[in-house]
Amino acid sequence: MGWFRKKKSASPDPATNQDVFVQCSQCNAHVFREEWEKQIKVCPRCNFHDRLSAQERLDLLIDSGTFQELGKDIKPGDPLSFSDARGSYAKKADEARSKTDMNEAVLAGHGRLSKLHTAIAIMDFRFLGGSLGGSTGEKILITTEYAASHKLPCIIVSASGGARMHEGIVSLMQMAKTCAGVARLRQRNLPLISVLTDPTTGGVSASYAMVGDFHIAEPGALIGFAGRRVIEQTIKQKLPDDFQTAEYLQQHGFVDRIVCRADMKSLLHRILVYCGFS
Amino acid sequence: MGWFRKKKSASPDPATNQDVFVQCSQCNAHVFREEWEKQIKVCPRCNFHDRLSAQERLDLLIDSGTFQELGKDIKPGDPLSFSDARGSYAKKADEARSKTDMNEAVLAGHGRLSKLHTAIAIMDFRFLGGSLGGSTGEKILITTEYAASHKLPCIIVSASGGARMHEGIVSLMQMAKTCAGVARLRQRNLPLISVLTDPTTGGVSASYAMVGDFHIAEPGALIGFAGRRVIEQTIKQKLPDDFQTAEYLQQHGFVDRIVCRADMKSLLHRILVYCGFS
Amino acid sequence: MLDFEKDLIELDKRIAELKQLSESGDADFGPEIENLAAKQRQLAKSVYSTLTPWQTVQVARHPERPVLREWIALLFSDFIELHGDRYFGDDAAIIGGFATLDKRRLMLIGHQKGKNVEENMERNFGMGRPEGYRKALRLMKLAEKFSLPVVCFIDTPGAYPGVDAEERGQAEAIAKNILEMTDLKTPILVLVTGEGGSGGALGIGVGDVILMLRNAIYSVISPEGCASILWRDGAKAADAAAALKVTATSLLELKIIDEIIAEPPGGAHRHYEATAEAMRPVLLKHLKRLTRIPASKLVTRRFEKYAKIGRSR
Amino acid sequence: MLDFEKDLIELDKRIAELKQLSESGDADFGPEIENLAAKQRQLAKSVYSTLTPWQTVQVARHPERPVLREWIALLFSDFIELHGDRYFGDDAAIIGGFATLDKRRLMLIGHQKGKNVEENMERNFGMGRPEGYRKALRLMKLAEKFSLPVVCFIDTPGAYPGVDAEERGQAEAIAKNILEMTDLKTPILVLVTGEGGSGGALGIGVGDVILMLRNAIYSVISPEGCASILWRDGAKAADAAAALKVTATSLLELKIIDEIIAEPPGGAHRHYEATAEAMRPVLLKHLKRLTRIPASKLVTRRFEKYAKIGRSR
Ligand SMILES: [Zn+2]
Ligand SMILES: [Zn+2]
Repeated sequence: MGWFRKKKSASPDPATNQDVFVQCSQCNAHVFREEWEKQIKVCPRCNFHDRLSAQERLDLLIDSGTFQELGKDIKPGDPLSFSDARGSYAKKADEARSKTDMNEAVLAGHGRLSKLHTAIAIMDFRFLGGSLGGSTGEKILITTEYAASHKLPCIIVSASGGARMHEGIVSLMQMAKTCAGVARLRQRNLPLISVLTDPTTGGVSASYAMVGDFHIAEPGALIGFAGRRVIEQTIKQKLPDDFQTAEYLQQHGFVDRIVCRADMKSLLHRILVYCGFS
Repeated sequence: MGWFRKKKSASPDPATNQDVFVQCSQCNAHVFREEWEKQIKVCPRCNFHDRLSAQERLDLLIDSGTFQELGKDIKPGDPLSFSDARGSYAKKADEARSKTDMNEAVLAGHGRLSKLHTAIAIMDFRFLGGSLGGSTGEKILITTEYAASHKLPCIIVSASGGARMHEGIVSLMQMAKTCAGVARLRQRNLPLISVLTDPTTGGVSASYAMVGDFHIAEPGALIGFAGRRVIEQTIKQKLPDDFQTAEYLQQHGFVDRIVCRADMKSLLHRILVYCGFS
Repeated sequence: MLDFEKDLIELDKRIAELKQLSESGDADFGPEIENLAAKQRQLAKSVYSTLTPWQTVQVARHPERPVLREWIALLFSDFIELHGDRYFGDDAAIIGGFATLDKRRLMLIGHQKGKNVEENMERNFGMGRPEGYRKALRLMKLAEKFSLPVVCFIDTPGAYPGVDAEERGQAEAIAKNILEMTDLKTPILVLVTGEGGSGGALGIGVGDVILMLRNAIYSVISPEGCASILWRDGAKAADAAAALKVTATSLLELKIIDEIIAEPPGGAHRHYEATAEAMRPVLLKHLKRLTRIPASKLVTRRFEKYAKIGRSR
Repeated sequence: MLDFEKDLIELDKRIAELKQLSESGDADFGPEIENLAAKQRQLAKSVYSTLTPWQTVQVARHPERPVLREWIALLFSDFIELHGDRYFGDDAAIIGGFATLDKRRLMLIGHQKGKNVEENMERNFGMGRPEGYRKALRLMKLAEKFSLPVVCFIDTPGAYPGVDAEERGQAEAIAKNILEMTDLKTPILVLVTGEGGSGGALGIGVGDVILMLRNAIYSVISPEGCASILWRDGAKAADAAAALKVTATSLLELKIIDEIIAEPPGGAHRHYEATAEAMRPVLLKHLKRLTRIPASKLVTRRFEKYAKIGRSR
C-alpha cells in the first residue's frame, strides 16, 4: 500500500503575484487568493476540489466554538524502531508534527454540526500522507468509542494514502482495530457517515472508510484499494482517466452521493436528521 | 413467467423393444430399462439426469418407511375462476391430479434422511409444470412451518417452470408466502437446503429456491429467472448452450455444489451433520 | 393515442384553442369554454368509469402517466437519493432515498421509468437489474436500522430479462428481497402507481399495506405474455387481461390489496396534481397507523397476512 | 533454487542417488545413506535456525511449500467445499467449506495458491478478488449460524490489484470482512501458513487467536514494495524485510501473533506430513479452548485485543 501518493495542490502562481493569485492545478486558472479561500479551495472554473487540512475541514463542518478535541496528545509510536535509507521514522514523524502542528494524521473530537451533537474524526493528508499508524487508528477508535458511549452519530472524514509502513504489521492491524470500533457503533444502531476526500486509498479505504452507513464523496476524489501504478504493472495497460474517481465509485455502487464542498455540511445535517437526531 | 417449459425426457425407444430399452434424450444412447432405473434415470453414457417424480425423489432421499406426509388433501383452488381458449383451469387441474396421482405439484412431509429427522418438500414437474399456485405455496409453507415448530432442518427440492398463471396474482403472492415461511426458519437458525433440479425457473427460482443456506444442484439442471426465449427476444442474440445451467450458476456464485444424483443423499446428510443435527 | 380517449383528446384540443383565442383578446369564449369543459368532465367520467381491464392496462402504461420522479416532486420534500448496492453498481431503474411526506420521514424506494426514449434507455424502462434490487434492500435495512418506515412505489413492466441480469443472479436478488421484506422490522407501505409487473414488482412489493391507484394494474404475467401462452395468440391480450384480474377493483375483491386511491376522471396522466393530492392523505393515514405498531407485531402480522393468500382449505 | 539451500539440495540428490543404487540391488549403501542423512539433518538445522528475515520470506514463498489443498488432505477429513458469493462469482483464489479436524467440525476458509503455472493461473496465485472475500464472509456467517468455529489459513501475496477487482469493490469487500470478523459470534482461529500479504491476508485474518508457521511471514507490504518506496531501490528488499519485522518470531515479540508452530529443519516444503502433525495438536488445543468461551465474551475480548494494538500512550 503506497501511502505517499502525489497529486499537486494548487500553488501560489510564480508567474504572477504570489500573494494575490493562486493557480488551479487542474485547469491552470489563475484565481484571486481571496476568491480561492472564499470558495473553500474549490476552483470556480473547473470545480477542482483542492485538499483541505483537518482544521480547515473542521471549520467547514463544525459550528464555530463547539469543538472539543479528544486525544490531542496522542502521537506516533515507533513499534518497530524503524529506519530506512533516509533516516528514522521517529525523525520523520517529528518533522510531520512540526510541519502540520498536529500530533497525528487525525483530528478527533466532538462538536455541533448545525446544532446536532456529533463525534467526528478528520484526517489530514499533510501528516505523513494521512497514513494509518497505531496512533492514527487509536484516534479513530477513540472517536467511535466516544460516539458509542454517548449515543452520538459518528462522522469520519478520510484522506489517506493507506498504511503507514514504518509501523509494519502494527499499521495493518489498525484496519481491524478501527473496524472493531465501527462494529460497536453498529451494535448500538448509531450511524457512521464516511466522508471520502482526495485521496482515500489502501488500508483506509479497505477499513473504516468503506463500512459507513453512508458514503459521501467530494467530486473527483481518488478512492480505491490498489495504487494506479501497481494495477498498470499488473494488467500492462494504461488505465482510463476516471478510474478510481468518486464518480467511478458511485457508478460501481460504492458511493451514496457526491457533493460539492459548499453543500457538504447541509447534506450531513439532513442525513443525521433522517437518522433520528435532533 | 412461462411455467411450461419443455425438455424431452428419455423415452421408450420406438426403434427397438420399448419394454426393454430406453433412449437417452441427450446423447441418444440406448440403455437397458433395468439399467436406467438402477441408475435412477441417469444416463450411464453422458450423465444426463432425467427428471424424477416427487415419489421417485422421495425414495431416493428418505429412509424407507419413515415418511409422514403433510397436507395430502390440499388441492388447487381456483381463485380467479380462470378459463382460457382451451378450457377451464379447474379441469386442467383435475387432469393433472389424475395423471400424476397427486393433489398438487408438491409432496410435503417429514421423515428420516439417513436417520436424521428432517422436513422435506419435493416438487413434481409433471403436475402442471411444477407451477406455483396457492396450494403449491401452501404445501411449501406447511413444510417450513413444520420444520420451524419441530426444530427440524428443512429440505426443498425444486422443479418448476415458475408461476401458475391461471391463479394470477395469487400465484405471484406465493413467492412472498413461501419466503415468509423461510424467514421463520431463519429466525430459529434452522437450515434450509435448497435442491435445484431441472428445471427451476421463474417464480420458484425467485423465491424459496434461491434463499437456502445451501444450494445444491443436479448436473445440467436448468436454473434461471427469465425464460430463454424471452431473453433472446430482448437481446436479439442466441444464447450460449450452457446458459442457465447448474454449472453456469455455480460459476456465477449462486450454487454451492453440483452433485450427481447417486451422491445426493449422502451429501445432504453430511451437511445436516455439520449444521448440528444428529 | 388510446382508442377510447379519442373524443376526450378532441375536446381537450378544442378547449385549448378557444382559450388561446380568448387570450389573444379577439373575443370572450368564456361560456363556450365552460360548456366544453363540463362536457369533457362528463365524458371523462363515463369513459373512465367503464374501462375494461385491457383499457386499464393501457392507461397504466400511458406514456404521459407520472413516473416516480414526478410523484416525488409532487408529494415529497427533502428527497436525498442514495446510490449504489455496494456490490456492483447503481441501477437507474430502481432508485431510493430519504424523503419526507408532511413532516413524516421515511425511506422511499421505487421503479423509475422514463418519459421519453432517452430517459427510458437510461432507466431501462423501469426494469430493474440485480444491483437495483440489492440497492433497494440496502436502503430498507438502513430504514430498519434508523426506525423509518419504507414506502415503495411500484411501476415496472417486470425485472429485466437480460443475460447480464441472469449472470448476476436476478432470481436470487428478487428472492432475497422478498425474504427480507417479510422479516423487516419496520413498516412497509406499498403503492402500485402504474404497472405492477410480476416478480419485478414483488421484489420491492412485499408490505404491511398494499395500495393501488385506480388505473394501475398488478399481474403475475403481462396480458400479452399470458395470451401468447394460454391462448396461443398474443392478440388475445384483452381476454387474458380480463381473466387474470389485473385491475385494482379485482385485486381489492381478491383481498390482495388494501385500498384503492381514486384518480380523477381522465386518469392520472391528465391530472398530476389532483392525483397526488388524492394519494397524500391515504399514504399519511396508513403511515400514521403502521408506525404505531411495534415492529415484532408487524412482522407477525405480515406473516399471517401472506400465509393466508391462496389457502384453499 | 534458494541460495542458502544449495548444499541441502546437493545432499538430497546424493541421498536419492544412493537409494536408487541400493534398490537396484548392486550394493548396499545403507550406512552411507544414514551418514549423509544425518549430515543433511545437521545442515538443515543449522541453516534453518539462522535464516535471515529475507531468507524466511523466500521459504514462505517456496514453490514447493504446501498449499491449502495439501493441508486439507493432510489434516482434515470430510471437507465439503462450498462455492460462490451469491452476488457475482466463485473465486478460485479463496476457497472454503465444512471440514473436520479429529472429530471437531468447523468452517475452513483459506487462500488457495497453485503449485504450477496452470494451477496458479486458475488460482490467481492466491490473490483474492471481491467475490472471494464475499464468499468467505458468507461461509463465516453460516458458521456463526450453525455454531461452528471458523479456521482461516492465510497464504497470499495480497489481494488482487486488478481493474475488475477495483470495479467490484476490493476495498469494500475487505473492509466489510474485517468489520464482520471483529463482530462474529463464533470463534475464529487464524493460521498463517505461507505469505500473509497485507489487506489481502487480513480480509480473512481477523481472529481470536493468530498462529504462524515458523517460516511463514506476515507484512503490511511486500519487502520489495517497501524497498522500492522507502529505499527507492527494489533490490533492498532484504533490508526492508528486516526493518518490517515480517517473521513469526518478530511478530510473536510484538504480540501480534499468539503462537508459533515449528517446522522441521529444512522447512515445510521438505516435510509436509511432519509439519501437518505439528500443526494438528496446536490447532486442536486452541479450538478446544475457544469453543468453551461464550460468543459474546469472545467478541468483547476480540475487541479489547485489537484495541490495544498500536496504543502508544
Ligand atoms: Zn480549475
Ligand atoms: Zn445420455
